[in-house]
Amino acid sequence: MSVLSVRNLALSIGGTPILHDVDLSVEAGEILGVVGESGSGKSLTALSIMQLLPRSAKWAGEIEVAGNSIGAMNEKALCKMRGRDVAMIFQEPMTALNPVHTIGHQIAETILIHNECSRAQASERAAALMHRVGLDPKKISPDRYPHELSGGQRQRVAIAMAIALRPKLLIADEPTTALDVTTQAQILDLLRNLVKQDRMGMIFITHDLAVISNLADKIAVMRHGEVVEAGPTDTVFREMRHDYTRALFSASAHVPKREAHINADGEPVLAVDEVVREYARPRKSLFQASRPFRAVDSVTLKIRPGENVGLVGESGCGKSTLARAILALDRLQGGKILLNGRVFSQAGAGPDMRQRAGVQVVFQDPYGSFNPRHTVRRLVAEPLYLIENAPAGAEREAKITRALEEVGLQASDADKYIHEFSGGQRQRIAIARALIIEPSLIVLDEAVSALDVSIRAQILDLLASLSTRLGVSYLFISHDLSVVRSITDRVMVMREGRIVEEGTTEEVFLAPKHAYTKMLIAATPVLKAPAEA
Amino acid sequence: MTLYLLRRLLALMLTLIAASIVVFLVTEIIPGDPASFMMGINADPQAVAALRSELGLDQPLVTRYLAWVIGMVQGDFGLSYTYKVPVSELVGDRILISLPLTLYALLLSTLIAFPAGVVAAARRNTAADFAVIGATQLGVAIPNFWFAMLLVLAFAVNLQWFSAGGFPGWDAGFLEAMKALTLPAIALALPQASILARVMRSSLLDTLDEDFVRTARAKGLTRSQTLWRHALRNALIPVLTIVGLQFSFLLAGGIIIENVFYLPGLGRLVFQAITQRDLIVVRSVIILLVFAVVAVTFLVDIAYAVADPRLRRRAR
Amino acid sequence: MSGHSQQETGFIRAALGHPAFLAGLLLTALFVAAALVSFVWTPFDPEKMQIAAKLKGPSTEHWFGTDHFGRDVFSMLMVGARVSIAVAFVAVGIGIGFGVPLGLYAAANRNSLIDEIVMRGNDLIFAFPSLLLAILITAVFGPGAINAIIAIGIFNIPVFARLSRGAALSLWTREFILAARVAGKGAARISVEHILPNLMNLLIVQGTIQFSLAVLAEAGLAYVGLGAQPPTPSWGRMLAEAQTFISLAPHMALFPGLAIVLTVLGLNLLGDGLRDLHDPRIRRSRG
Amino acid sequence: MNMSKSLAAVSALAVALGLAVMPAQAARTDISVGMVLEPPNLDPTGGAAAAIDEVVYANIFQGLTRFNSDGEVVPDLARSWDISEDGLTYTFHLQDGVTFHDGSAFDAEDVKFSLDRARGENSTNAQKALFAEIAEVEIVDPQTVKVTLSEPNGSFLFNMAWGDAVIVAPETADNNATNPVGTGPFKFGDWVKGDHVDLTKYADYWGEPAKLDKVTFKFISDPTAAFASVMAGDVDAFPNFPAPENLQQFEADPRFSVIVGSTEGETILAMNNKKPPLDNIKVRQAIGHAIDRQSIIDGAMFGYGTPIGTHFAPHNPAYVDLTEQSAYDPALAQELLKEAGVSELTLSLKLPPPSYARRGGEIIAAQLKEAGINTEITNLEWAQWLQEVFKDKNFDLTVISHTEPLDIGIYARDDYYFQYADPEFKKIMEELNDTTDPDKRTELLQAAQKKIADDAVNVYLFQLAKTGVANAKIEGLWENSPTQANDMTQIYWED
Repeated sequence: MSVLSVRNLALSIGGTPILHDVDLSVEAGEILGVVGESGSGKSLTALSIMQLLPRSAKWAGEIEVAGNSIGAMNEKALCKMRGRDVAMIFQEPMTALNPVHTIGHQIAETILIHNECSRAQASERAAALMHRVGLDPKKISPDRYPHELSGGQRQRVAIAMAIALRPKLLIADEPTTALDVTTQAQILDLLRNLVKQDRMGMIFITHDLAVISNLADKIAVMRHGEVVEAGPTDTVFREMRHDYTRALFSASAHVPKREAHINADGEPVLAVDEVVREYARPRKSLFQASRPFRAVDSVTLKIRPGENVGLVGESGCGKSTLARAILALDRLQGGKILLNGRVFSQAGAGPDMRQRAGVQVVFQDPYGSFNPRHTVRRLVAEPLYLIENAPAGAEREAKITRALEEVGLQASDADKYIHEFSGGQRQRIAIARALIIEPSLIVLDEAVSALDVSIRAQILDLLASLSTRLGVSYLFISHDLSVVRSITDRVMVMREGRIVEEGTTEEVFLAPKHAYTKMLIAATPVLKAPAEA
Repeated sequence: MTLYLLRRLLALMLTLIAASIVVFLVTEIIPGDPASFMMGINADPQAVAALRSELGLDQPLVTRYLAWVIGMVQGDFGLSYTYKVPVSELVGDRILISLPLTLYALLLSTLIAFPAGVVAAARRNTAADFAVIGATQLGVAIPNFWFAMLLVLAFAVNLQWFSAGGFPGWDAGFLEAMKALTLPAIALALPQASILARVMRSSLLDTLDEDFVRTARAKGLTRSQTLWRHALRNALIPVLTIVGLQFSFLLAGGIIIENVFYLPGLGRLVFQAITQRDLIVVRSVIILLVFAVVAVTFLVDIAYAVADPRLRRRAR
Repeated sequence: MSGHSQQETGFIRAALGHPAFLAGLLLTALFVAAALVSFVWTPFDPEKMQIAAKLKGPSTEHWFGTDHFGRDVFSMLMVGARVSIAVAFVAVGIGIGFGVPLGLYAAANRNSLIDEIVMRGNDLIFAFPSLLLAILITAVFGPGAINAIIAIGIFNIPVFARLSRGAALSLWTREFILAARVAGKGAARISVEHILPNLMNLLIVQGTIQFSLAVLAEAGLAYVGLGAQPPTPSWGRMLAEAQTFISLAPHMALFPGLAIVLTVLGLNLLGDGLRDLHDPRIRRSRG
Repeated sequence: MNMSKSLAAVSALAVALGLAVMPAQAARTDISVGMVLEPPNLDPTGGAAAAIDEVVYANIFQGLTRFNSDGEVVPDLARSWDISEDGLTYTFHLQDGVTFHDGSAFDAEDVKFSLDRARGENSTNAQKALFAEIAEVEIVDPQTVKVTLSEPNGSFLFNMAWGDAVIVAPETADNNATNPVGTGPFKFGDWVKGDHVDLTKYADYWGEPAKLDKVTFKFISDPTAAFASVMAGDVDAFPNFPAPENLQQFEADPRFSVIVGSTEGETILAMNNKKPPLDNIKVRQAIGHAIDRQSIIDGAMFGYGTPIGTHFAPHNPAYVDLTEQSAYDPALAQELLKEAGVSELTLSLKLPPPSYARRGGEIIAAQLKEAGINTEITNLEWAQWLQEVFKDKNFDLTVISHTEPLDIGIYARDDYYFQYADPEFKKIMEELNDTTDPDKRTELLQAAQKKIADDAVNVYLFQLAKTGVANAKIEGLWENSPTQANDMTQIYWED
């Protein structure tokens, strides 16, 4: 018997159709991967099964969990079903746990709500569950609060809550997206083993083909609220009958065309010399200051003209702090930073504003990077402020037009406001803004991380072609190793404020020397080429 | 945590010192001489001068400020110019009315606001929600002294259920005393309850939108279980701030209500003291009220830490 | 169609579907209109006494009756609206005029000495019992509308300083501010060019709410005799004067009270409505 | 309508039941008396607040002489007295068997102490001028005191009747502010600050004992609350009821009696006689003719009050009615202004807190406006008024009631706030001080009244009425108010 069978599911919210004709089924012990880009309806499919839809939602079709039709259940029966028959894990471990209850309490709650066992028994079982998800109750006390745990540990707590009653079906909605790769690998292992041991069915929702290709028994590809292709993982990857599946696959594995054009003899565009960035830590006593936290610890690096350099590392390693230091947004506590051979900023002094035009930046968030109240013209032209005799009138207009056209937009877009553009278009505008004063270096801080794979492929192409044509250097900061690999000439690996390994991209990826680099590469899920599958 | 508390205590002291200087200077530049006020319009200038020196008003500014502050630190708030009794005694009498009145009003407003806010949030966009929203909008808009007048008209003049004001004293029995405080407490509580209910509602709505509420629902908790076990405690944090603010507001803000119901409370004491230029009373009571405000803020901060474990180790 | 006007038509459409906002707008407009019309016309001269016709209840001649001097209550209310609105407007203006620059400056210089001074100064003002300090201020400078404005205005400064500092602090971490800094702009320029325009919605909403609070505060001050001086009518003083007549001529207390309630209600509904309409979350769920 | 009818029916029933249930009991011996202002302290020799005398005068403290309800000066602690031919020596014969409330005996020592204390260098007596002519106080024997004056003073016995001249004991004088110890029929009981003062009957009183056992003075400053408290029976009597507008309702109600009498309060529109253009008598006359006294009495006092044309109480036998001299005549007012060459006149009108001033001031402003004189009203607290008007003389017009008895002498004071101090008038006053012959005194007093009316020093509005309300069963309340006092000694409840 299937643990889940969904037939002809249709859903609309406030009258807007969201899902139509969705068919899914999961057998016991089976992992179904649901993959799709943002807005494809994969999360709402999961919430339909849980019946945790917004009030204005209306659904039709047939959903059966362990042979029981959900449409026939009242709220009381649904509450009985949730947590016992079907459980769910969400994406954000930071917010998915109640901050004011202990983790032990939250795990035990699932048991207490459904069973009539005593509080003490529930606590006992909670401790056992923690053990099972890899949290040793001796080291991580059940009396701790969520904020005292790391992201990975919190996700383990969420998993413990979900599997507490050995549900027949487990729905995991992007459970590893917010985690670092090494943590992601551990959590995926954990889930895989739990499903096997308990013979649960699992729906694993993700946007990452690489993750799913290594995990799922079968796959459903979703797009615009429809399942466009479904079947066993091997078959789907081998046959790729639907155009969209193919497009998704090629975008995920996309490597932009680029040629190295490094001027090895030129003055480095960027030279970071023994740079230190420290944060004050909270005082431990009234009379004695705590030792500051060193986010960037004596980092030295150089970028040559035309060179694309990658900087990788897990969250908290100091890569973004380093980026802010290079952009002279924060003061240095040690060392100095040179742009094109001239000092831009150094410890004990503010930035030299004359050098500022040498470096520009593109940030991660395509939504937060722009003042919503300014036109694109004003947004793109903002860095012109740095030029002493800023061009005016027609000349200025020409510069704006050229920058927009350079990134594939039109001159007429200058009159629009930022909310009229999609995420990908916004990232193009951000690049246009960085390009307009022709800097020698652009810092790309997770610049493609928030984009869907197909858009990401386009932006990577754009970046590659701009670099080739304009000879601009990039410092490409990302946690995503495969993206860094596809676009950089040289790569540096950062950990705990220090650069632990550095080399040409191919060297580092093919023959990592540092143990940490090896671990990172091993943990990164790789999308198998269809031929191998 | 201890360090955090120490720092807050230090800030509290600084606020008090700054406040004492401000209060002293403001009362210093008030036109009108306490001695001439006490002696009236036919007073003999010699007698006024004698009274001024008796009250210590002929001392230099700094000396008087220091004498006042040092006295307060030692628990001596000085002698009222007009009443000729220690200020602490006056304040002690009055606070036995103002404090119970404040707590009574706070209790009423909490008892009204909590259920109203919770019901409105739990049944968002239903008739119950709209009724609460409408009532609170009206409650916030009604000036409390006008509401007090209407209460007197209805319950004291027409129905004669309560007396129009005054306070029989706690000696007259607890029930009698509470009866005298009931109308004033209602008048004070209505606008506060409205504010509190609105904060409660919106805070709860925000919390109900949080991810962990969805997690709780996915575990199999019913809507109301989720509300009581998960949302409420998180929603309480902004509500606590408001309750804290209301306490200090009510303690000092009862002046008008105390006047309407002629309750001999702290607010009326200062009000009278200002008109009588009994500056020492004005100063000491205002400092006391400022102290109450900062102390309550301090307590609310501690309450935060109890309600939210994330703040227990907060350093700032 | 340009983006701006699209945004505006969207706003108007949303506004038309928000009855509370419309009610607030209507009430506010009503009182502003009454205040404006009173400059050119009132049914009677609000200062004209007719001792013989005192304490008359509402009639077709005197719509809201007459007061203890035989003055026309309706005319007095119209002129009183002028006082209430003017006092509240200027007081909130003082709050915004001083508070917002202070808040922006403190946010731009986060954790500096200036920031500390501004914030502690705010705490200090907040710690004072406001009505008492207002009474003290008027005791120092004498009663009158101007001093009521100052007293109310002072307490509005920390409200706006805190609000704009808090909002500006979160804006300062936004990437578009970082981009402006990368474009070489200084703190002052960024504050004016980027922070302030993005605070506008917030300021308008809070301004409306403070406005309603200022109307209440003015009424309270006038009630204890510290507002505009006679013969200029003022709602709060009308209530105070009506108090001893409450069993004799309840209309004297009823109408000024209602005027205050409806004005404050209107402003609050307007403020809440503006907040709803500017909050994309709520707007979406309504649309 | 139905509602109120049924309410009336219910309350009528309640009254009937109440009467039926209430046993025939003896008359009550306690009373609760409402007062607008709370006394700041209870020492009448150390402060000017009228509220002090309203609690303690004749009840707790007594002087050598006292005022009775008609304003006459009668013997009190001094049984009788002899005055020397030259009017310089007063020999007082004291009452026997008088004790202070702390049990100590009263004798000549106490009189000497009290008078010396009041006139001494460090005296904080607000009316120190009352004792100015005393040269020496001698103890003849324990029951006799001889007071020698430096110059004759026709009003010395009158002065000794003031509350500021009461006799206190040396041992307790310093604590009288909070724990007054006197010789009167009531002793101090309890004071709940902000609410009430209790007095209880003093068992060892030397004279005719009081009929009441307990008197409670309740302080209710808010007129609405005052009304409600009388209506609700929380207060049995309110001798100076603050809201004349409500008296009609009490008059219509058989449970209450309204007592309307006269006070010593000449309510005037005082003018700053030295400040241009008010230094011009024509301007002052114009202001006088612009004001309609009856309208003010009707509008501000709801008809309670007697118009006056000079600074003198109408109930005094020496009073001359001079109201016609400054009768309401707006046309004449405008003409006088024209003669004075004044146009576009704007004057400040500073008003102290009492409602006669606030309301009266608003009406005056409206009347002056009709005559073409603009005013700017500022409502002041007492302390501000004392500073700005009384001390700094920074005003044009103000409304105030002068409540001290027989106080026409203030017009002779140099530097007094309305800045008159006319030499001729001063001469009349000096003569009056030297005169003891009653007819001659009357003549001089009338001359003085005419003089200030002729000079239009101030605008004399009306004599403040004493409007009291009390439970209809209370007897013995003072009708008039010759001094600020609530004499409780003669009060009793009817059965």
